[in-house]
Amino acid sequence: MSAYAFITAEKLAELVADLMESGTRVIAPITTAEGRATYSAIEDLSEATFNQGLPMPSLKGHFLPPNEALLSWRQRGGDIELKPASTQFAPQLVLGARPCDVEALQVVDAVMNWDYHDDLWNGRRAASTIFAMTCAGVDDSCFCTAVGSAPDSARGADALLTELPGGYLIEFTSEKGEAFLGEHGRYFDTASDEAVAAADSLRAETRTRIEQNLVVDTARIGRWIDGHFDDDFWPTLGPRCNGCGACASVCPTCHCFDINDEQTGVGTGVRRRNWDSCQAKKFTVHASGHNPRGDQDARYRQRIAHKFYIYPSKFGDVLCTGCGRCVRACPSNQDLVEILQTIDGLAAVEEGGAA
Amino acid sequence: MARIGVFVCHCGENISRTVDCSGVAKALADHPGVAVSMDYKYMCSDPGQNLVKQAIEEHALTGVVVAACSPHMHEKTFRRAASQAGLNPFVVEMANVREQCSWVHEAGPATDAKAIDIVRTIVEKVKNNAPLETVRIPLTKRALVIGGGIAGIQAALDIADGGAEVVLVEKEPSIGGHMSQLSETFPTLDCSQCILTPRMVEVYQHPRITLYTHSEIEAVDGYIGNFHVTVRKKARSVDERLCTGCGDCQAACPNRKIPSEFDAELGTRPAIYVPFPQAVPNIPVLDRENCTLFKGRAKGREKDLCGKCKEACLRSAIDYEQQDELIDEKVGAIVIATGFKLYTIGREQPEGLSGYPEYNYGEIPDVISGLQFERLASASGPTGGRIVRPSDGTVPKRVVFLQCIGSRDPEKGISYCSKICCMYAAKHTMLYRHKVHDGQATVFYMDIRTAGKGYEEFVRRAIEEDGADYIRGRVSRMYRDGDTVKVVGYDTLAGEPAILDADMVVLCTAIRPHKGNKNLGRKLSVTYDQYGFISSAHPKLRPVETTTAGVFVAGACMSPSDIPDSIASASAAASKVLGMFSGDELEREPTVAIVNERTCIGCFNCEKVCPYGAIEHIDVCNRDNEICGHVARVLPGVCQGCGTCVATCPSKSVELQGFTDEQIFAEINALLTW
Amino acid sequence: MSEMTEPTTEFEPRITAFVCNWCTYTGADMAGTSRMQMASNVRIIRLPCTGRIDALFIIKAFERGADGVIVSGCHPADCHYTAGNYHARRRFIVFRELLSFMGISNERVIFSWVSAGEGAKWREVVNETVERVRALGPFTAYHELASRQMVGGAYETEVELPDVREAPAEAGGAS
Amino acid sequence: MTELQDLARKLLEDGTVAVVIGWEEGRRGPRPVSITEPDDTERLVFNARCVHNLATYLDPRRSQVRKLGKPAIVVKGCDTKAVAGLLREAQFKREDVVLIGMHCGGVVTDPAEQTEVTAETVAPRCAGCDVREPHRTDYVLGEARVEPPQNTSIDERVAALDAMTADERFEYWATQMEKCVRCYACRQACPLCVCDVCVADKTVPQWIERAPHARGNMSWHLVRAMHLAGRCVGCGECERACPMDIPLTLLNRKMQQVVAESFEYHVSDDPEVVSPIGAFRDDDHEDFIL
Repeated sequence: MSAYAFITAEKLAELVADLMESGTRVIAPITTAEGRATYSAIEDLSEATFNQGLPMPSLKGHFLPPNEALLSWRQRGGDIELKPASTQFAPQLVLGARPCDVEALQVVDAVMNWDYHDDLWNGRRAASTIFAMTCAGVDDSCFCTAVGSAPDSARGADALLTELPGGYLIEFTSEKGEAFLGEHGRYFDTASDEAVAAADSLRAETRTRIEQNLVVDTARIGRWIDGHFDDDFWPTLGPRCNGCGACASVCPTCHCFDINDEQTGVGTGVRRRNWDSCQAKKFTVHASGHNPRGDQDARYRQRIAHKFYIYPSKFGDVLCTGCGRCVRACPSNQDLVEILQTIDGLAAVEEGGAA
Repeated sequence: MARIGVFVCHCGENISRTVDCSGVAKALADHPGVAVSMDYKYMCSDPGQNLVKQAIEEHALTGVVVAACSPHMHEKTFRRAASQAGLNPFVVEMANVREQCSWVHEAGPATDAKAIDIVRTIVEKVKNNAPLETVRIPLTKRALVIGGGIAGIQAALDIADGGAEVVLVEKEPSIGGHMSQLSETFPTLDCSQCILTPRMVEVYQHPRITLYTHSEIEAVDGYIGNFHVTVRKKARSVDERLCTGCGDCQAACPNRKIPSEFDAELGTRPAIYVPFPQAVPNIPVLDRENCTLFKGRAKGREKDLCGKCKEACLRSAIDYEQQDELIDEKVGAIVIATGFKLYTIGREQPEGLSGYPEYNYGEIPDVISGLQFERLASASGPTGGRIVRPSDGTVPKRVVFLQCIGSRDPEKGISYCSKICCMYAAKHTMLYRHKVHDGQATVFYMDIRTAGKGYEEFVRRAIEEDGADYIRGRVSRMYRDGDTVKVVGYDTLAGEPAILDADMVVLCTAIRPHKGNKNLGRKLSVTYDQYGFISSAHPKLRPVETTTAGVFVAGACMSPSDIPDSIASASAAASKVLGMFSGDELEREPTVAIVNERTCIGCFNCEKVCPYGAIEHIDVCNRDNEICGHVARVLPGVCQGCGTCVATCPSKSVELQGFTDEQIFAEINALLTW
Repeated sequence: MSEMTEPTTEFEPRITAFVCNWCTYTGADMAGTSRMQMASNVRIIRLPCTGRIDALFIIKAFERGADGVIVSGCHPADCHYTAGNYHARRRFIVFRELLSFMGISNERVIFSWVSAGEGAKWREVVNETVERVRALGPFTAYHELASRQMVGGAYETEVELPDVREAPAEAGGAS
Repeated sequence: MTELQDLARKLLEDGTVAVVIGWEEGRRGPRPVSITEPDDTERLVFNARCVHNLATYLDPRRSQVRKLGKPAIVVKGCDTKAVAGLLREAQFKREDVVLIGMHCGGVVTDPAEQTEVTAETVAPRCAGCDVREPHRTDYVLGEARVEPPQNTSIDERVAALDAMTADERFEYWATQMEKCVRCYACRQACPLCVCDVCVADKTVPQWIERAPHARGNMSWHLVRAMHLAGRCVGCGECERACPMDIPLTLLNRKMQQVVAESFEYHVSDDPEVVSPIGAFRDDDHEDFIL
């Protein structure tokens, strides 16, 4: 299921304008006045800055906001009145997201629909159409290809755009995408073979470039972690870690949150969920005061183990799409690229395979 | 779940005239956690209190809010009532709708809304009030008095007579202090020794007073009711148990030219000496700095150069090898009565003070200090009470007294009035005139301050009956002019220079705190002022208490004071001590701070801000019982409940009971509800 | 406001006062004993000492939409606890500069020393603060920041929050 | 460099310390490293890209570091001010740590992108540095360096904010506070933020709303600035750590200015110098008090 089309920059601008006219919100990477790249709602396509700087944080916040009200309550006499948050969302189009960010949504879908179906997450997912854009790569901390993704992956997206002279080659990759094409066909031209070929060569070139950053066997890494809970390797990472949540907040796949009640007055309040991080000391503290992850050695191990062993064991995908944001954001320069390389090397030695 | 009772008082019409009391009660009935809400004409009346008591029982209330007057008015009343009904008194609070609402606003919806807000706020607070119990701390009924001057003597005797044991520590070899150096005392001109000596003997013989002379406070630990004091008993070189005070050793000492401290250096004493004949105890002390034997030892002589006192002592009481002794004492209260020292005019001035080089004190032998004049006038003094010039032993016919030497002179570093100089200068002119009938006394003064019973009359007598000449003005310079002293001053009333020839000049020098006060203050966590005088806990309301609970203060170590004032403050301090000792334990209000030792990080910023020294360090041990850190703990007996530590603690690890963060949060939450 | 009262056209500021027990609270009592009429917009929270006042109290008050805050205690040298007001003064020297730097006008935070005998001064502080804050207008900007976050800001779920600002008046409908 | 490596080797070999905390080269510039084996000491480096304030690793509650044993720590002069701050607040005893001071010629702002100290790259905190030679360390290594160019941008930015109206400033900060996601990288990187339970993590009562909306965030940053007033050493680690580029040093710098003007206090590398926190003077100014 794959349909190519071509859209000129002008037509894309028109499309965006018309969508907004009809009440669709459009999210795209922008560059703020301070010069930071970030994903934001736009009012005109000219605000969008595709492939210019890696948006911080990832796209995640548009599906799992840093804080989200779940319900409000009000106590009257002996009764407590609850008002849950609405799970109905207006349609939105995410345009030009990095494939690593888009794939992350699909990876996280699994946990959001496992034992509990998260209506807020699902509501936003259902209301969204996502057009990823072939990534030109950022720097040597990109490693999507090492964890099963790619700069041109369309996984999780309804379409993949590739920027070409004069416009974009667009490949519709889902039913929702094809329906979109059906509905908005008038903006699109047929893709020429040259355009498809040009895009293919561009995509191949980027893939090759990113592959040079890191090549590991994630399955082997998972096996090694499984057998090395108490390995001496972990305490080489813990001491450096500050125990902040910078990595988790910028990560497209980290999805932990904390639920917290806030009083707004006598007998009234709001229950919110807020991003949380397993690197925070308080994350696992029990009511008794005991903390099963007593120090950063244990907490950092948890981060790696969850992403590369626990999550894939349960849901198949590794909980990482190789965006490298954690590497860039870490104040102490903790380096996931290097960590994966090291574990892969250790695993190779142990399993007798090639490093 | 909270079950709060709300009781709205009309206070006759004081509240109900402007506030719709039944409306307030009705409004609160719907408030979450309120079990019962009612209004009544006079809540503080017996029937009103009974309403509260009944409601506590009927509704099993967990808290009570009385919406009435200020807590300063009736909080105690209703806490007592609740207590009688079996409720902890600390879950009862007043909502002040009278002083702060009905009396300051006109009737209307805004006033009603405010009244409701006030009550809601207190209801929310009370929901978070914890039942508190009175803090009880053990008590050692034994007091330490530091300083054996007249204030220390008075305090020690009062406490001991009141039935408690006293440890009296005096730095000098004898008790008595400055008062023992005085000739006569104003305004009665009775002999200082005559009234002081019996009291000194009384101290010595009192069965409940332990006296340590020639001793100092080495260290103080602990807190109110439970102080541990280490006293350093300095080596006297005389075995007190053997000495009979016969004086043979003094007579035998060959080194007799040491200036006598007691005689303000106008006389001399030997190296082994009793400071004055009536000294208590009458046991000599060997001044090792001036002793030939010890000077020889200090220079490394192997053979002792002297030993005459030891030879002379028939009781073999002299012990050259005696060492300082450290004595531990446990006491429940401490009285600081360290007295004062005098401004050391003309010599090197410590602590940034500047002296009076223009007066040539020390250069001109006939320029003397007030204390030196006391010794000249004293029958027990170096001249046997004859007033003569130190330079040639002749009787001075013209004596000039200068007041305010150092005092009230910010330039010299002292802004305060020394209080006693006006009176003793007048006394000196009288003593002088009584002994030198044809002599002329002249006083340079800034102002005459004579507040005190019989004081003004006393000064008038000096002027009118004893002919003292008072000149308002200051002296700018003094120099030697042959046999006389030229005094160059200015008479500000006459508006002309006043240049006098004097045979002797007496400088009334300022009273200053002892250098050791600051050190002692630090040992006791007691604050002192910019000059080094010990500060009271409150200058008006708690004049003889200090910032450290259980530590009191008496006499001139607080501020310049004369003998009656010193004795009054000493008796006041003693009565405070006896009051403290009246029970078997100490009871303290439970509204004190407590530290959550689990979250305290031991930064001790709380200790820095605590005005009372109520924070102690405690060790934290790991599972292997090794010390792995320190955290703060509040001594409930010392804490006064200001809460400054609470606001300072970065990790919110201190709580002030009665005003916890949860209570205040609840109040803000109630006031500013969305 | 309740249905029974006419909605007032003039803005009535909500002012929270944090005062010490020994001086200002007693001073406010004295204003009452002397029947000094004053604006009714100020709500007092009684604390033992200004030393107990944490910057958090003031932050929370503004967060909750207080239009102004008064902090008041004993004059220097008069502190019941000898030094709490000195520590408070130093704390607020710093804190008011911080608030101002964050864009919260110092006009909205009033510090004063009011002794137990200064009922008249308390009235002045109250009336002047009310007038000053009334002129400044409401301060809801801080409170409303809750609806702002960058990531997904526009997707903030608008939970229909109960508007309890009306609740006290409603509860007081009996008046 | 060998001087540092040799000293570290010696300290580990003779058992003076069990771990040396310093910098090693990483892919994105030097990064903190804990060396416990003498043979690993050759990884240690020191250069203008060593920006981290390693004093933060002395936090007694970092058990993963404490369990390694007695530390030696490589410090720049400015880092020693943080050590002094921790000593002032009794977090450990001076004899419990060996300080290896490095002569410093300034550091760059962004070690991932910059290598040499130039007028463009020099970190703002290096302006007016009075500790390019550390004073209170056990060792001082390296050559005395020349003074780096001065970067006064922080003071200029503070002044620019001061020049705005209150409402403009509020909007400026509101926009900044929107970005905060409460990852607490600022707090965790700060060498002086050593509370076991931060006030922001307390929920009873919840003074600081946990939610990372601009309101909770503003309250959090107000409290953080307040808690650091008179304590902040100006290392700028909070801002460097912030993944959202919130200009946190402006708040701390403003507080430094206020503390300097009001209390004549400048943060010192001498732990005996009394901090203005917990102190007062009878004549502290009170022109703002009615």
